[in-house]
Amino acid sequence: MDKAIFLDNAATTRTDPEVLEAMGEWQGDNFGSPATLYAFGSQAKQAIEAARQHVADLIGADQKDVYFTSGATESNNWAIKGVTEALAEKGKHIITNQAEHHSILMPCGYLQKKGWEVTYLPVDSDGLVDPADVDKAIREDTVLVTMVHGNHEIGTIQPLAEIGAITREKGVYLHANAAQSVGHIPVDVAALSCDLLSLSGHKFYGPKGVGALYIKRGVRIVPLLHGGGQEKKRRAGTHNVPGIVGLGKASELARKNLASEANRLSTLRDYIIDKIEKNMDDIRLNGHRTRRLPNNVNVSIEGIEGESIMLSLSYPTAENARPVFVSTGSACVSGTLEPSHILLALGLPAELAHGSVRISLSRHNTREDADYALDSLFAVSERLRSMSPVYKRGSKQCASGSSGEGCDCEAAS
Amino acid sequence: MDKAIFLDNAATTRTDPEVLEAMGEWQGDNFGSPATLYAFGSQAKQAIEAARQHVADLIGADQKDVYFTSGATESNNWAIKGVTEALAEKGKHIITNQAEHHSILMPCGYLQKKGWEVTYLPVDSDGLVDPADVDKAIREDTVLVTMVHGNHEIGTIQPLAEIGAITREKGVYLHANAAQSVGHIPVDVAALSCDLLSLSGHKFYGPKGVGALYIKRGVRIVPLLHGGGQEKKRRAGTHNVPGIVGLGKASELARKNLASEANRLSTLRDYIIDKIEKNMDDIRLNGHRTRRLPNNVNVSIEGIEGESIMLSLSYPTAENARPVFVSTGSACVSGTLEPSHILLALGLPAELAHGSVRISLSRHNTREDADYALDSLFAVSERLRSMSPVYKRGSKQCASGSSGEGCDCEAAS
Amino acid sequence: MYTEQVMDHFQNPRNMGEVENPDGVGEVGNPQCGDVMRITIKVNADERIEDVKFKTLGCGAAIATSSMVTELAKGKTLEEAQEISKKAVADALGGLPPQKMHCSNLASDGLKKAIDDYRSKHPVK
Amino acid sequence: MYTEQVMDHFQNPRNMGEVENPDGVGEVGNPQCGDVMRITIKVNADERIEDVKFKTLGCGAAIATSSMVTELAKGKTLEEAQEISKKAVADALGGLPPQKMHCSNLASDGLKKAIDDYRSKHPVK
Ligand SMILES: Cc1ncc(COP(=O)(O)O)c(C=O)c1O
Ligand SMILES: Cc1ncc(COP(=O)(O)O)c(C=O)c1O
Repeated sequence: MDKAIFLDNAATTRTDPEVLEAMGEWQGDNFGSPATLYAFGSQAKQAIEAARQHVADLIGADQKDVYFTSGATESNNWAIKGVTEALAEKGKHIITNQAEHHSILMPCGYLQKKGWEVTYLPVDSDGLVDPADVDKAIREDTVLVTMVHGNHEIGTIQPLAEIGAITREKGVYLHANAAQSVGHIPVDVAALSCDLLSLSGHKFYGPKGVGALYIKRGVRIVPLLHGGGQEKKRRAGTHNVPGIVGLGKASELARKNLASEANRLSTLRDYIIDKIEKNMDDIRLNGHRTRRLPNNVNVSIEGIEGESIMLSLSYPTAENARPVFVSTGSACVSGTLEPSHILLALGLPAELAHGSVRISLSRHNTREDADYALDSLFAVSERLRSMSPVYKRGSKQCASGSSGEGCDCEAAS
Repeated sequence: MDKAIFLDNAATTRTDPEVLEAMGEWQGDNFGSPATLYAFGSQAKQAIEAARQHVADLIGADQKDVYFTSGATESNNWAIKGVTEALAEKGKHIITNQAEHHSILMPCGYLQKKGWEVTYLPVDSDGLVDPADVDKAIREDTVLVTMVHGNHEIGTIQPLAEIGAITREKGVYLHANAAQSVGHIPVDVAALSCDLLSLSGHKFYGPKGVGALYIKRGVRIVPLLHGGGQEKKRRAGTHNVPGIVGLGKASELARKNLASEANRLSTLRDYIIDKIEKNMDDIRLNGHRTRRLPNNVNVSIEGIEGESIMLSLSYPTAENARPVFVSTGSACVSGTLEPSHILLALGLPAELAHGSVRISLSRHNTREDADYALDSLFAVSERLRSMSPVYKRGSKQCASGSSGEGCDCEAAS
Repeated sequence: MYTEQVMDHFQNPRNMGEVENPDGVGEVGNPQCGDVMRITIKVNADERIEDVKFKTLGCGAAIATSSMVTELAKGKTLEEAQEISKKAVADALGGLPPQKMHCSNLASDGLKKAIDDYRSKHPVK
Repeated sequence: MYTEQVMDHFQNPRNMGEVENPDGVGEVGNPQCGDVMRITIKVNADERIEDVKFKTLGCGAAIATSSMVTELAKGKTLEEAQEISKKAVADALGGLPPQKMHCSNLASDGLKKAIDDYRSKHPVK
């Protein structure tokens, strides 16, 4: 198989070899647990504290405020459930938006079942939340605003600093889900005025299964994992020393390369968007054109469906020998019958959501890779459009209307 | 430094080189996420399902009933909080025992604050729960019995099969915390009649930061981590593919070597206990002599304190060039002012709890290691006893009475 | 997740396109669901399917099942073709992932619709 | 977690044992807490501590602070020795972990008790 081109880095990134190397030491002779007292364990403890410092430095935090978790999903669950439980006396209302990640929406839905009220703010056609809407939505009984920083699907970066200024003034906690932004764009907990912030190692060349929650000193939060005294009794469980060391190393590397890499990827991203817009008819860029993660491109391609695009790209053929890996918001890969709720939140008709392709770049992707992948994308789209019973060039048929009507294909089948 | 002798394997074990090798593949070219559709991701998916099968085989479960988590702490929290929440309508009473691990006791304490009633059954002087006590404690509104299988501190193995027969008959769920037993003694979810079972990879030569919860088909439980659709929508979060593959490999290896290794370690354990009893005065074996994990030895040594024993052993000297790593139930390492609640639950006076030493063996420890470590232990104990203002050989002073009175050294200081 | 046969029919679809001057046309699905299939048939004097083609918007399973149903239908009498079930199509492809069994396996419905369309224009004498 | 000085005093305690025919004895702590210290002193005519020894049951910090307090006290007048604070002992050891500062650093209390004991037997004329 010719070298694959991996353009699904918003799902997960390849662990950096330097990260793996740093982890290796703690998987060998130095396997001891940091909770123990002997020399062995105290080396592990030092390694963990060094990693904590690296993570803290990457997000402008005090290292005492960084707590290790198993990933952003745990961090998000902890932030939402932990704060609401700690502040239940104050009120039972929280605020988020319609274009959030499932690891935010599902805990919110869970709270609703338990009697909490959740306001899901709308986003505009670029995916932006209006800070004024946050302001209006905050009530006496609001205890938490949780907002994604960089959207994983459409790349839109929320105006978190502005939202943070509002929540700070009104005395409501702000939780930022920064799983996609940390390590890719500057993230500073002070500049964002956030009280809690989630991140995940494998989203920026660190290991899978490890993440962190920043909890500003003084923030009231109940633990999600009760047990041993680890993490100052706030998050129990034997430390995943290699994973934590890996997250620390990834944070260190990210911080070092952040500006240059963000710059390089933004340029590559814009090159890709340009080239798609020049070479294809009847497509739509999803997400904000400039307030956008450096590594995210998301387009809807009229008249065809995302899974078949993704699948075609991933299987090498005589013309396209290199497999290309992307993702899509089509229902066919969501595991539900609905296309991406994020694309629908932008106001897209379901057809266009089904026909979306997300290209997410990494530090390993070159312009040559992008050119190859785009040629494949153009060829594949052309082929699939030739098979489509609904596509007519320039007709914009799919873009017109019918949004709002649900899909009842299950009932129909 | 001469080769250290690690005898704290109940805290954590060294990841097996074969496990590390199996993980390596998924940290390199095959880093793709299993939730995705393309070839890449589906290989990861297959690897995860193969690992699930290995874990299931190790505990006699259907592979569909095995859910991956970040470790036993998460599994225990999930089992206790998830079941009680799902069954809150039925009743608000659960049962456990006084000698549990903190990852059981703390979630129980948390539930008590939220209005649940928890019965903490006593244990006898060997640490055993009486199944008849379980029977008596079950009420109309009991929804869960949670019992450790093998005790991490004193090694006592609870009569879970007998308890399981009772819970099964009464229609109450049984959760087994098998973090210490899985991979070390035969564990069979059917034989134990348990409905849920927790395990942790790093306790049997697998990686840290990964574990599993067995949930028998049909058991009602609310998720702890809400979010993406992973693990049949019961446990969200990007799969820690290398970790899960490592857990699978560790399970495969454990199953292959279980009988021979359990046999070898039980013999070594008994050799150690014998030798301590022959060579030292005024000591007490903690935990049941035979119904005991193959790798656990726990003794209290009168007149001296555990941290200083542990510390002395871990620092090489002219006479003892090889550092020896053990643990203790002394308050000085518990992070609280209280000695091990487990030793106190046996009825030990605080003095003897402070003076306890746990030796926990692994597949890497030889009889030569044990002999070396014991010689060090004898020398260190002799030295510390010579420094002790309270120790008088044969006086049994510490063993007599005074149990029940708390320590108020903080107030006194 | 897809079998080799599915991938083969997806990558190299048989009978893709539209029959000229079709005797029957069947369209099923809905762009909002992400699946639309259009089956066109040519029927000969013996009421056999002489030619059949498909055009499909949809996922891998949708395209592969469309391709397969045309293969299965070709040369069959209308009566035989009408009996081609979703399961038969899936079996011929070596199986489909469970979640694809229904939603993306509408091709046999499309064929039936095309046959119905033919029948409505050629009522039995 | 312990400094090198702590480890040195723990591994090579100075003045371990009991002064023969002590002029003052101080015992502090409680076996239930895991810490007992017994300080014995020999006081000369100038009210200087001529000799001082300790016996200690306890953790690393307890033993090291006991050893250090005897070092600090030796040769001092009773008045000077009485002023030796927990903090002075900890500082002389290069610091102690916070959770050890109080519970296991009773040695200066033990010394004070031994001095009190001496004083109670040798009231000021
Ligand atoms: C009996 C027992 N239960 C649960 C745990 C928790 O496991 P982990 O720290 O891997 O989450 C441990 C080990 O710490 C244990 O010994
Ligand atoms: C925006 C966002 N939040 C949270 C997560 C959850 O991260 P993880 O799967 O590592 O727990 C992800 C990735 O899956 C994400 O993209």
